Amino acid sequence: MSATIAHGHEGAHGDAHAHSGSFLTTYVFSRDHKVIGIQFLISTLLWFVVGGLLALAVRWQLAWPWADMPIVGRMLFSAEGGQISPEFYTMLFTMHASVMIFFVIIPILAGAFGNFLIPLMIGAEDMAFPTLNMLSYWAMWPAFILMTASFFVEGGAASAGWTAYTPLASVHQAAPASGTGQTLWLLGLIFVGISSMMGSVNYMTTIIQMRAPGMTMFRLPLTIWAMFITAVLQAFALPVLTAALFMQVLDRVLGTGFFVPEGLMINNETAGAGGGQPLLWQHLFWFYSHPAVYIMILPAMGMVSDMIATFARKPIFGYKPMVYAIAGIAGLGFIVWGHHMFMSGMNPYLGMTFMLATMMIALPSAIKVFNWLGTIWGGKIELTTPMLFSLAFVSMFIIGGLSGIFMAATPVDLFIHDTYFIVGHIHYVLFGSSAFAIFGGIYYWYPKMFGRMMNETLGKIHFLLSFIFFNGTFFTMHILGAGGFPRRLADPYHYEAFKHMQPMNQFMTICALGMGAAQIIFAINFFGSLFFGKRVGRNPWRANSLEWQAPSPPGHGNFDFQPVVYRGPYEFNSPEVDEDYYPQTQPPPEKGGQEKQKEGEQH
Amino acid sequence: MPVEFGPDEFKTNERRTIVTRFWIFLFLLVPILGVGVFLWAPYAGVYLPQDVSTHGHKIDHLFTFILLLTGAVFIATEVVLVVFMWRYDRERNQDPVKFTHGSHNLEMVWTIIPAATLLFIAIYQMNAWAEVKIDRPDIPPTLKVTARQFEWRLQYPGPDGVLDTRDDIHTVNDLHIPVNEQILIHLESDDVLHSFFLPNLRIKQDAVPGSTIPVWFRATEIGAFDLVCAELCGWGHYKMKGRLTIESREDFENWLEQKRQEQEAVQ
Amino acid sequence: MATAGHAHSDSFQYQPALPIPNGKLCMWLFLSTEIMFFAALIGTYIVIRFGAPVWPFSHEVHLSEPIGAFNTFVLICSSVSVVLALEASRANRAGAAKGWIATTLALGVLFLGVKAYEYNAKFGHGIYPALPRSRMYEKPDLYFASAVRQRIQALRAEINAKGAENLTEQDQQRLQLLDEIAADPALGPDPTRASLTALALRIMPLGTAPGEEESHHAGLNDEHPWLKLPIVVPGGNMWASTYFTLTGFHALHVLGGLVVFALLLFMRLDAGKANFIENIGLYWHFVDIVWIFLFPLLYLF
Amino acid sequence: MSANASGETVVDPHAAEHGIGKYIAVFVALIVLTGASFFTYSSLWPFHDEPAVGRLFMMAVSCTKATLVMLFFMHLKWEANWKYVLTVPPAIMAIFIMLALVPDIGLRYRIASPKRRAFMAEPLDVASVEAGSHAADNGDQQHETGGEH
Ligand code: HEA
Ligand code: HEA
Ligand code: CUA
Ligand SMILES: [Cu+2]
Repeated sequence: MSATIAHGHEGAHGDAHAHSGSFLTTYVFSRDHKVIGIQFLISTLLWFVVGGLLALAVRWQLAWPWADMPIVGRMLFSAEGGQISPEFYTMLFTMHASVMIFFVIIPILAGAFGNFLIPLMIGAEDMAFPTLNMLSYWAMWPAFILMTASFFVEGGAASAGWTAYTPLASVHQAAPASGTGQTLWLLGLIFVGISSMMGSVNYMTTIIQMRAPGMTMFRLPLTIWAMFITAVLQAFALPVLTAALFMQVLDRVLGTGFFVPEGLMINNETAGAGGGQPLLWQHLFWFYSHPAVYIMILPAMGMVSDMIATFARKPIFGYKPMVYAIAGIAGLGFIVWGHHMFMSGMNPYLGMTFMLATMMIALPSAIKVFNWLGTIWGGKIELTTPMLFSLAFVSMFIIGGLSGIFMAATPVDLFIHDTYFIVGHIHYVLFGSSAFAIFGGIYYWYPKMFGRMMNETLGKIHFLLSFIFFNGTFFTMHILGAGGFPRRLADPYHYEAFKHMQPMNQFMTICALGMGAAQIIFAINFFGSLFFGKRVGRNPWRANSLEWQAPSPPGHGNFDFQPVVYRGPYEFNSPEVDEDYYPQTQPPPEKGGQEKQKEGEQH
Repeated sequence: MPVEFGPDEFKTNERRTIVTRFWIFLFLLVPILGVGVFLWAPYAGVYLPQDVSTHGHKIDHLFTFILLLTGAVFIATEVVLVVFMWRYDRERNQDPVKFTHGSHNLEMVWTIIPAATLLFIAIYQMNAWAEVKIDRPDIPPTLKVTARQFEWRLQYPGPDGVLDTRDDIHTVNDLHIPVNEQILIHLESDDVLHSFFLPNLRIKQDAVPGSTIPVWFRATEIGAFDLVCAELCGWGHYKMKGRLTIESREDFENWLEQKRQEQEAVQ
Repeated sequence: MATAGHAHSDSFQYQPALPIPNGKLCMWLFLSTEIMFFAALIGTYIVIRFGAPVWPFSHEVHLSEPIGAFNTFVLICSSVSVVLALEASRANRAGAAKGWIATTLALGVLFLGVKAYEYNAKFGHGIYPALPRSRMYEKPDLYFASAVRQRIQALRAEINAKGAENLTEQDQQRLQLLDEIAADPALGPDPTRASLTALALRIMPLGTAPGEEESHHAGLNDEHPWLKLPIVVPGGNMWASTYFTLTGFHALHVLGGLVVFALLLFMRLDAGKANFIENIGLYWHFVDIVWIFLFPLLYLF
Repeated sequence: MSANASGETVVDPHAAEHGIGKYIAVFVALIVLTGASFFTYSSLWPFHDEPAVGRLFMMAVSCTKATLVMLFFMHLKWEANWKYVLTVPPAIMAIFIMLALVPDIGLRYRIASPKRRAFMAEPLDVASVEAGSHAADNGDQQHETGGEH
C-alpha cells in the first residue's frame, strides 16, 4: 500500500511534463485525472445498462409472474422454459441493487465526476497521486468481473439481497447461491472498497494541499466541498464494511463463526459450530451503508448547487449554511444506521435513539432544499437541460426525503418496513435524485470533457421521458407499500390480498420499459455528440468556477495559465462588473491587472 | 478556432416561451398527481389494510399524521418551486437579479421550524413504539412461533399450560388466536432471518436464529388474515405464507382440542 | 512547504493547508482508515468475547503469554530501528540507514516466524475454525462422544489395515490404549454428563486461570500425540475465529511492511529518501500500535 | 509540487531535539510497560478475583504505550496543530464504533433461545466429575446433554 502511495507521489511529479505517450498510456493506463474520470464515466454508464436490464427483468416478473420472457427468456433460461425461477428472481434484484449502487452511482459520482472535477475546480494540474488514481479505476474491473462471473458459477449469483444479511448469506446450505456466488460477490465488493479507499485518500490530499493561490476553503465550489466530505465519509465508514466483508468471507470459507449462531439447523443439517451473532453483520453493514447513501447523494447535491446557481444567474443562497449542512449530514449520518434495523430484533431502546438521530438528519437536508429554492428566487432562470435535471433533482429529493420521515418514525416503520414503500424511497433518492443529478452533470460538464455540446433537443426529450416514466414507475410504490405489499417477493400474487395490485404493477413495468427506452436517446446523444456536437469555447455556460477558465477540453496540466482566485464561485450578476458572470480568476476591477488576466486566457 | 456557444442560443422567441410554460406545467404535475394518487389509493384498495388490533389505530394515526404533515411540506415546497420557475423565468422576469448571498434570519427560521416539527414527531410517536416493542405484558407465552425455510411452525402449550413439554400442540402455517385477549408470542428461527408480519395487526418482527424475541398484541375482530414473511429468507421467501385465524375463545379452544386429538391419533 | 511550489517557475503554485508533504498527509489519512478497519475487528472481538457464555483459558488453546510478550518486544525493537533508520537517512548516512532498515526487516521476519510457530502449535492440536467442525467441541455432549468413538475406530482400522501378522510392538500397545479408552464409561451405552466431562478432561485437562497453580497431569492427546482425539474447549470456536482473524490481519499488515522494507534494501537511502522512510515508518509504528492493543486483548484478557 | 518530491527540504529542524537517547528512553519505557501488563498475569497480581481491574489496567497501559509511540516514534510531539485534525477524529470514531456495538450485540446472549442454549458452550462441570457417578443423572438429562437431533 504505502509503496504505491509513495510511487504515485513521485510519479505526479515526473508525469506533469510528459506530453506525449503511447496510445496505451494516453487512453488506457492513463494517469491523467481527466482521462481516468472519463474512463470511469463510460464504464459506469455501461454498468448502468447492466443494472437497468436486471431491473427490467425484475419488473417483468412482478408484472407477469412466471410468464415467458419474450426473446431473452428463451435464450437465457431455456431450462426453466423461458421463465424466471424464484431463485433467479432473488439473484436479479440482488445483483440489480449491487450493480446500481456499487458500480453505478458511487463510482460515477466519486470516480467520474470527482476525478474530472476536483483538480479542475481547485486549480490543480492533476491529482496528488496520479498512479494511485489510475489504480483506483483499474480495481473496479476485477470487482465487476468477479461480480458478473458469479452469474455463471454453480448455484448462480449472490441472492441474499444487496444487504447480504447473515446467516442467509453466510451459510452454504441456506440458499443455492450461497455457494460460490456469494463469495465472489463479497470479493467483488472488497475490490470496490479498495478502489474507493484509494480514491478517498487521494481526493482528501488533493483538496487539502493543492488548491490554487487564493482558493480558500470557503471559496471552493460546493461540488468540491461535497466531494471532500464524501471522501471523509468513505475513509471512516468503508474500512468497517471491508472488515465485515472479510469476516463474512472467512465465515464462508474457513468456518469461523462471526455471524452464525450455534445450533443452526438448515435442511436438517447443522451449519458449523457457530457461536456468533447474526445481527452483528447488520450493525457493521449499515455502519457503512447508511453513510454510503449519503456518499451517493452529497456529490449530487454539490453538483446541483453549482448548476442551479449557474442557470439562475445568481449567487448560491446561503453558501456557508450549505457547507455546514453537508458536514451535518455527514456527521449525523454516522449515528443513524440503526434505522434500518428497527424490526431486526435490535434493542428497542436503541431503536428510539436511532429514531431521534434519524429525525434530526432531515434538518440539514431541509436547509439544503430551502437554500436551493432561495437561489432560484429572484434569479433569471434558464431552463437548459442540466437545469431541468437539477430542478427535477430538487423536486424528487423532496419526495424521497419526506418518505424517509415515515420510515424514521419507528411505529410507522413497523408497518412499512420491507414493503414497497421502502423501494419507492430508494428509487426517489437514488434514481430521482442522484441519477438525475448525474444526468444533469453530464449535460453540464460534457462540453468541458469533450469540447463539444450535447444536443439540447435530444437532451430535453430524454429529460421529459425520464421524468414522466420515472414518476410513473416509482410513485405508486408508496401506496403499494402503504397497502403492505412486501418487497423481494418473486410472486407477490401468491397472496390473495395482493392480487388486485397486479394491474398497477403492470403499469409500473410499462413505465420502466419506457424509462429504459428513454436512456437509449441519452446513449445516442452522448455518443453522437462526440462526433457531431457543436464545438465550444472555454465557458459555454458563462459560469464562474475555475474549470470554465481552462480550455475545453483541458490539455495536460489543465490550465494554460497560473490560476489565481479572487472570490467565491457563485458571483453571478455581481454589481462589480457589467457581465452577468464574474469568473473566480478575474481580478477585481479596482486593483487593475485585468490585462494580465486577459493575456492568460488567450494562451 | 472553437466557436463560443452558450445560453445565448436560447434567447427570447415565441417558441421558447411556450416550451418554458410546458416545463413549468410538468413540474406542477408532480404535486397535483402526487396528492391525487394518495387520494385515489383508498378507493383502489391499495392503502392501509383493515386494522384489527388495539394498537394499530395509533400506527395508522401516526401514518396519517405524518402523511398530512409531509404532504403539506411537499405541496408547499413543490408549489414554491413552480412559482419561482414561473416568476423568475429569464423571459418573464424584467427585474434585475437579486444579488444576495443569503439571509441569516431566514436560515434560522427554516432550521428551527423543521427542527421543532421533527422533534415533535419524534416525541409524539414514542408511546406507540413503547406499546408495541417495549412494554412487554407480564404473562406466560400464548404460543411459540418458529420460522424455518419456508414455513411457520406454531407450538401451543398443551393441557398443562406450559410450553416445551411433551403435550404441546404443533401446527404448521395455521395460526389461531383468541379475540380480545392479550397474546404473547415467543418468536424463534431455526435457520435464517425471517420476519413475522401480520399486516392487519400492524405487527412486524424479524425472527433471529439463536434468540427468542417476544411479540405481543391484542386482536379485536374475528376473521381470517394473512401471515406474511417479510424478510428475505431464500428462494422460497415468496411462498412462506401462513394463515391467521382470529376467533372467539370457545372456537379457539375447540380448535386446539381438535388439533390435540389429531396429534394423539397420529402418535 | 509552499516554498517548494515557488521553486519551479514552470510548475503550478498551490496553497496547501497543512505544512507537510502530500505523501505524509496521505499516509496519515490512510492510517485513519486503517484505524477504523482494526476498530471494527477489535469491536467485534470485544462484543463476542464478552457476550460469550464461556471463553477458553489461554492454556486450553495453547496460547503462550511469554511468546506473545516476546513478540511484543520484537515489534518494539523494530519500531526503534525504523526510527533510527529515519534519523540516519535524514543525516544523509545512507549506509547506516540501510543497516537499520535491514534490522527492521529481520525483526519483522522474526515476528512472523514466531507467529507461524504459534499458529502451528494450535493447528497441531486441532485448534482452528473449520467447516463443518474442527476437532474442537464446545461441550462434552453426545456429538463429542461419537466423534471420539469415530476417531478411535479410524485409528484402529488404520493399524489393523497392516494385517495382524505385521503388527509391531508399538502397534500392539496402541491398540491396547485404544481399547482402554474405548472402555471409558462415556463411550459406553449410557454416558452421563459427568462421565462425558471426565472423558473430555482426560483427553485434555482444563486450563488454569491466571495465578493458579499449573495443572500437573497432561492429557491423552499430549501424552500420545498420534491420538489426535477430539477435544472439548468451551467457547473454542469463537476464540479461534477471533484469534486467527485479528492476528492474521495484523500479520498481513506486517508482511506488507516487510515487502516495502525489502524493496528499500535495493535503494540508496540518503536524505532524498528520508520522506519515504518517514512514511513507511509511520505505517510500521501503526502496525506496532495495533499489536500493542492486540497483545493484552488476545493473550492476557 | 510539494517539498518531499523535489527532495529539497531534508534538513530536520528538530534533529537535535530528539536524539537517539530519547528513542532509547522511550524504548525502555515501552518494555517496562509491557512488563507491567504482563504482570497482571502473574501470581503476584492482587486482583485475580476482579478481572475488570486487570483489564482496565492493561488497556490503560496499552493506551500509554500507543501514546508514547505516537508522540515520539511518529514524531507527533514535534508536529504542528494539524496532528489533532488527523488523529482525534479517527480515535473518536474508532472508540465510537466499538462502544456502539455493546448495547445490542454485547448483551445479546441474554435473549438466547432455549435451542441455542442447548448448543451453547458452557464451562466444564468439574464438580460433577469429582462427585463421581452418584451425581443425579438420568435418561432425560442425557437427552439434553446430547442435543435433540
Ligand atoms: C441517496 C440515498 C438515500 C438518501 C439521501 C436517504 C435519505 C433518508 N433516508 Fe433512506 N434509504 C436509502 C437511501 C437513501 N436514504 C436506501 C437505499 C434504503 C433501503 C436500503 C434497503 O433496505 O435495501 C433506505 C432506507 C431507509 C430507512 C429504512 C427503512 C426500512 O428498511 O424500514 C429509513 C428509516 O428511517 C430511511 C430514512 C431516511 C431519512 C430520514 C433520510 C433523510 O436524509 C431525508 C431528508 C430529506 C428530507 C426530509 C426532504 C427535504 C426536507 C424538507 C423539504 C424540509 C421539511 C421537512 C420536514 C419538516 C419533515 N431510509
Ligand atoms: C442507484 C440505484 C438504483 C437505480 C438507478 C435503480 C433503478 C431501477 N430499479 Fe431498483 N433497486 C435499487 C437501486 C436502484 N434501482 C436497490 C438498492 C434495490 C433494493 C434491492 C434489494 O432488495 O436488495 C432496488 C430494487 C428494485 C426493485 C424491487 C425488487 C424487489 O424488492 O422485489 C424494483 C422493482 O421494481 C426495482 C426497479 C428498478 C427500475 C425499473 C429501475 C430503472 O430506473 C432502471 C432504468 C434503467 C435502464 C432500463 C437502463 C438503461 C437501459 C438501456 C439504455 C438499454 C435499453 C433498454 C431497453 C431495451 C428497454 N429496483
Ligand atoms: Cu421466511 Cu422470508
Ligand atoms: Cu439509512
